Amino acid sequence: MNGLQLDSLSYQNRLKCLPPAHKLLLASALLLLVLVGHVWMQMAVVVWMTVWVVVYAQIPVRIYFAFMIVSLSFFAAGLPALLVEGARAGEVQVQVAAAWELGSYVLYVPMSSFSKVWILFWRTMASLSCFAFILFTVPFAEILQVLRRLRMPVLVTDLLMIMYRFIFVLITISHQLWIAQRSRGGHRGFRATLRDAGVLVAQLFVRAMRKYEALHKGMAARGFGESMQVLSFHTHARSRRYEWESIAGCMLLVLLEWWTGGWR
Amino acid sequence: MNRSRLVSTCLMIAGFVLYFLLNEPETGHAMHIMEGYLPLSWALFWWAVFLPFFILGIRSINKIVKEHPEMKLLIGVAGAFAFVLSALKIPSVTGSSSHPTGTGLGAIMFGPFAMSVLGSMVLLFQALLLAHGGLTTLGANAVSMAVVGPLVAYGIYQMIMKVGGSQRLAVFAAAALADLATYVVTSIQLALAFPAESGGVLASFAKFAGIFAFTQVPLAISEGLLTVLVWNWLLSY
Amino acid sequence: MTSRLLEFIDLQYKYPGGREPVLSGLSLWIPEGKKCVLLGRNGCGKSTLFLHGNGIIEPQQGQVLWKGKPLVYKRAALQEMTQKVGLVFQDPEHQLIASTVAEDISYGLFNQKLPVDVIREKVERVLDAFGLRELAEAPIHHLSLGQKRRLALAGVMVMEPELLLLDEPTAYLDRYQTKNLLRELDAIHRQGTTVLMATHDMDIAFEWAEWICIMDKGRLVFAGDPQEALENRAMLESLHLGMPLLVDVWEALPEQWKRELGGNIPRSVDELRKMLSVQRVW
Amino acid sequence: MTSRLLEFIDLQYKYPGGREPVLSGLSLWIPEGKKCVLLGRNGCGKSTLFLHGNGIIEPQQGQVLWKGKPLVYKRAALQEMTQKVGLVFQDPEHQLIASTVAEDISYGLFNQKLPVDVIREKVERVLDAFGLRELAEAPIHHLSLGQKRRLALAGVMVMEPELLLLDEPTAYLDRYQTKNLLRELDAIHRQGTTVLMATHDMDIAFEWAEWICIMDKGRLVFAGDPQEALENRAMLESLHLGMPLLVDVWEALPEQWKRELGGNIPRSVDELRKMLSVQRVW
Repeated sequence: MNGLQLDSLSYQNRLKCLPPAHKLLLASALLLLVLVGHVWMQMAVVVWMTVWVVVYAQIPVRIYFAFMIVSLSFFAAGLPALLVEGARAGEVQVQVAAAWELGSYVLYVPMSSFSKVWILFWRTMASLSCFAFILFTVPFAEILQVLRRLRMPVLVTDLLMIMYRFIFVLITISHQLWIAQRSRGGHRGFRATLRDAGVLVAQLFVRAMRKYEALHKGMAARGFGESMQVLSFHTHARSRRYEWESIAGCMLLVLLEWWTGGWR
Repeated sequence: MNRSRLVSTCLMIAGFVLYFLLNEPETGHAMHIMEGYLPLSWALFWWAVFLPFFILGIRSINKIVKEHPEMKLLIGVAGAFAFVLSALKIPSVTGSSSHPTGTGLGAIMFGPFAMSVLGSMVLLFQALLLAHGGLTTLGANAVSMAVVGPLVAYGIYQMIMKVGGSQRLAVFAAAALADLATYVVTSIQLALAFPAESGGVLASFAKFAGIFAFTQVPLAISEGLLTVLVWNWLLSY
Repeated sequence: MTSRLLEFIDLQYKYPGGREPVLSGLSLWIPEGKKCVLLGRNGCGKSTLFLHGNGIIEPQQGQVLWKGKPLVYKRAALQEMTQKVGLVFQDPEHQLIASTVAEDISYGLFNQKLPVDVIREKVERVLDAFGLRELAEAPIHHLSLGQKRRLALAGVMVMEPELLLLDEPTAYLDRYQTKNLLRELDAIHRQGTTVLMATHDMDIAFEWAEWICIMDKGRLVFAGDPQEALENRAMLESLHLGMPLLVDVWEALPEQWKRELGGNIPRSVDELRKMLSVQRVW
Repeated sequence: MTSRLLEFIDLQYKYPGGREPVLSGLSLWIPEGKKCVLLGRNGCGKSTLFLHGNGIIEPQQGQVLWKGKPLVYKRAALQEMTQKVGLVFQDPEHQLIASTVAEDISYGLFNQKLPVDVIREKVERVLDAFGLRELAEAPIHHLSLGQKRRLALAGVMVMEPELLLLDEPTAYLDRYQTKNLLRELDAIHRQGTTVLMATHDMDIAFEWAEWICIMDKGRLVFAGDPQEALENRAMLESLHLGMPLLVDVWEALPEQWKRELGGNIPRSVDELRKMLSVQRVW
């Protein structure tokens, strides 16, 4: 409907009842571990996090993999830069997998590039899986609650709160305008699509400004003051089973890291 | 229909041709450095570079908000608008689209430091709601898109206006160059993290900049045109 | 037998990320040339169904037939469908795109790539037909809600659709505006357009409709003659839509009065008045 | 005699850039402890009047009195007024700001600078009172319109205002949702809050109100007892708001029946039923 499917999924995930702070702590600990660790441990993290997301949180596999693949497009785009080296002909002294001569220069792919890319690939994969765990299991409203508890400046949390609320208001409007244009025969051909999109952006801006004016009155009626404090309710329940698994899992990962390469 | 309206219509069409050509899925969001791409040391470094600007930005907004509390609402709605613009053409979970569109415009309107706050928040939402970019790389992305971009936009705009250039030119140049600056900084960040074996950082910069030039240079031009259109429209409203 | 203009067969639809399906096996057809009403509570799937009607949403399961032929989900064919099936949204704010009244009316015509002369002429005609002549150059954000509704309708009718779908067209209008709207719809109907109005207002539904469909939770509950629906009080009550006021009044009347009036539930105050005037024994 | 809770004296207001004044010499008072309805067509100035009621707009001319004392247009005093006079907007989107239901309810309380314990307790109570307990942690953008309305009302009622102003609270709701809302308003009224609802729905107005004010073109046309308003058919008709359906039905009935029923226009079907059961001579 409106593309922000991630948000809807995160409110429906099966791990929603766990305290958000715990989930964020687990994900950040793993992220840190992944960024300093090595390939074997990173592979283990990918598997473990995939289990959390797909099995425990019940996020559809199709969506999880779509997320992974599209995110990896940045990695794919950067590949040529990482693999291909260039130098003056005759200066190349390393083992080469492929080479092309271009005048007095030579473009080549050194064997060492492959291992570099291999290492980078698993680091990004592992980080992505931790990132996915946050995206799919912690709704933004709860992230905001954690940020408040971490004593972020009030201004930051206030702005995030207003933005989060109005992102959905404006997305809905833009979606409806888009459907209306299509219903009236718009988006016919390339040029018309562009013109319609331009009109949509302009209209969206007008609506956004009107929303602001109305919101200003609405907030004034509720006694809008300097800060916008709110109180959140939790029905989170700690789960022995999941806490045990995360702690044991992290310890195992540290052991694995120490055993396969340690911190040299 | 007067002449300037005709001109702006043509501009709008040209702008959107470019914009949509380049914002098809897969290519468009290539400038958000993905989660885990940067090594820990560089990720931390860019966070450290970003934070002072962020704090300055918070201070400058705080000053505005003290006098006009309702500005908080306006800034929030403006941020939501910027996010929605960047999310408009989303086909799937992860979607297409680009950097916080309108950083240039925002910088001219709110000042560069306020933009560093707003821009980084848009980036955070892009990461959390659209899976563009990442959390550890948020610092690096914020430096290129929410700090350098707006600074360049603001500087160029002020400079051209002082020299006495036309306002439209100033807005166009500000937005387009802000985009280019963003792309250059991102390339530098990648080059620093992955220096080439021969030629080091410089060669690596050439490689990354070369790859992303295909999408980013035309994108900068289209963003410039788009910003001019919105600007015209704002003035007439 | 009336022919089936638009037919939905076993439609199923679930929004991505949504928990429950919005449409779950809905089958429904619209008889050509009738004034139809689609009754249902807010959130029962009426709007989603309408978007299936002109091809904006492709069914996830099931089929949509136009005059017996399945819709083709290709750009050119769909473009044609949006012209044949006019859709008026609940909130005119969501439908009005251009900045002035005349511009907005011409929007759909330009999309059809008609020559400018033809467009001009059609717009002129519609401006007069909907009493918008004086507002032709007015910016849209200066219009009142009633005027916006009228404009939204005009912008759709200028395309001369064969079927007009209206999503809650009377929501939020006052009684006077509602009367005017219904009169306009009658005029449209007389000119040969089939009209289907979605509403949750029982009074309007039974006063105006010649054919009634009732939806609940993504399914069809009833389709047929209004009088037939009225007699099935248990079904109407189970929908929590309330009863038409006239029915309530009717039921409250003593049996003897009812018998004297002929026994049929009146569908509008006018009808009641007529029944009473026939019975002028009083 | 009932005391005057809120009183507007000769209000005039013109929006900057607007052609016509929205309020042109409006005087009106709200009796304490009554269920009041403000009737008027769309665009007659109801919303502007409400914004005067809690001090958000300072009158350009005229005065606003709260319990006989003029409002003070200073920040602290106004903050207090917004607490005493709760205002529920027509579009709940404009009033909801936080990310989840419980958070939004607590928002107004923090503006009052209450201790956190008190706030928690009040929020809990309101969550239960408005049946929002299960949604406490739901994000606002997942709510339906009806739920958003309920939340907006809850967010205002948690401040325990003495006067509740509602701007078209039943717009876009279906009959079932409207019934629920009216029941909630009755409960609020029983607990001692004066309620003033702006609407253009005649049926709801006359069924629910104990006191009716009618506005037209920025002026007060009538204020008083509903029965009195109903008897003044000429005035009601000149407003183009239409008549309540029951009145129309009533008028259609033969004189003899009316006389037998007592002669007073019934204000709801229930009342009619009661009148008929008393007259069980049939």
